[in-house]
Amino acid sequence: MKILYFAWLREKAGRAEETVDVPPGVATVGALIDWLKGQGEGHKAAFADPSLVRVAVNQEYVKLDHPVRRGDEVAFFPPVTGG
Amino acid sequence: MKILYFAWLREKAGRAEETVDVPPGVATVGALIDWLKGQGEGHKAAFADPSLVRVAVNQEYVKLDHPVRRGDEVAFFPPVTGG
Amino acid sequence: MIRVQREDFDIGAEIAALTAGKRAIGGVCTFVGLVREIAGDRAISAMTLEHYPAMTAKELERIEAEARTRWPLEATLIVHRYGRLEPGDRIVLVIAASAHREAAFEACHFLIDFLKTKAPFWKREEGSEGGTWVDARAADDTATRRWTRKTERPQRKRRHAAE
Amino acid sequence: MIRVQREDFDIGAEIAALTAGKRAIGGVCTFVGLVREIAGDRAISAMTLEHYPAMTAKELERIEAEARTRWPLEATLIVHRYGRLEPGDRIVLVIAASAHREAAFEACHFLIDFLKTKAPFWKREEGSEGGTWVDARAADDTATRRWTRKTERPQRKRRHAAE
Repeated sequence: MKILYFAWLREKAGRAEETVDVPPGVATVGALIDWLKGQGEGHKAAFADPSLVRVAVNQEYVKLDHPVRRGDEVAFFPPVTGG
Repeated sequence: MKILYFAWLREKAGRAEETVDVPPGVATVGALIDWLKGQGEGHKAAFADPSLVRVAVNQEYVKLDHPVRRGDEVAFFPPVTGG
Repeated sequence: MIRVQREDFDIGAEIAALTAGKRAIGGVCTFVGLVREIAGDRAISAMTLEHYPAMTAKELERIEAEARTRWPLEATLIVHRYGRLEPGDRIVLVIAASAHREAAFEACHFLIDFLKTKAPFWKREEGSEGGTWVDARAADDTATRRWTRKTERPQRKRRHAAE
Repeated sequence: MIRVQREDFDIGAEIAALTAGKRAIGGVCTFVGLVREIAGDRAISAMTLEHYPAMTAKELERIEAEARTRWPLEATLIVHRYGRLEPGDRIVLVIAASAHREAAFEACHFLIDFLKTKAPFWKREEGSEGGTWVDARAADDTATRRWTRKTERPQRKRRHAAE
């Protein structure tokens, strides 16, 4: 599963992307976040306030209960500020 | 008093402008229109439907009861269609 | 700033000149009116715009000044052409620039709505069956009345709250 | 049409290219966003726009397609820049062209409102005290919610009646 981080989530996580092998029980975005938080201090800091985190699976906005599967591209980022 | 005509009022009146000496009783825009209607067939045609005529005195929109004086510039035209 | 001219205008150059050095501007809203080839169900080959020069300048300045009392604007421009124009030609340019996009949009919209019902221009369209003076549209009056301050619309409050 | 690019754009050239030969267009509404030198009460020396390329294109296309289902548009364009920008630089260009000005204004406004809350761009501002990621504005969410179809506003009906 490919994980992408943008803006300050990228800075806190200390990486722009990573490829992870998640345990079988991690089947939703919410579960993935909980699992990632256990992967290091940077990850923990990035997800410290989940209300500030937006998620896209395969480039589509999704909610925390959205399923994640092997092969998905999952992106985490703050609310957008373009325009 | 200088009278200006624009668009189809100009075409109907057969002139773009004229300088007129109005009798002393002609003291408002409404009275001026009534007087002009007596000045020829073109004028009569131009003012046939007063609801289609807009008036400006000295380049300001006015209503029929607005006073007119010697030296004024009085313009008659249809509702505007620019932009 | 207002200008009434026979010549065409360059939109990009106008925006650049108007906003140059004004670093408080965050949003620029621009409206350009073009000559359509169809009016109602009639094909148009050309159009002639007549106007009342002494009054046109006054009215455009009045409309612009009114917009600047209503919104916090950093810059405004109205350029209106007169004379003979063909389909695809530019007729009018309105630009409103502000720190915030809502003010830019509203002011630009206001300027063109008011211009359409207040500025003394008249269009004569030429088609295969000769020329016709364009009738004023009731929709333009309705559009202008939207901006009347006395009948404050719920929408206007909502928009300002969103700023 | 959408484009995401590092380079600047030429507003006049973009409008001309977009509208060329489309003689049904009567009104073109354009919005340009510029980098301000002040954000809140903080002086900005530069800004860096990061984005999520694969998703940005998809989102902008989705937003554009949605506008085209809502209004009768002859042409639309969104150009958004990324990378390092300075005060006065252009960030984003939105153009909506229609036979009628109301549709052009509304669609252009809708496009920028949606882009601001949906397109995956993030601004990092540089000032004298270092860089800061810009916070999303609640006002932008409010602006986007205005366009929600379920809560039809009286204003939207009134506007359409004016067309």
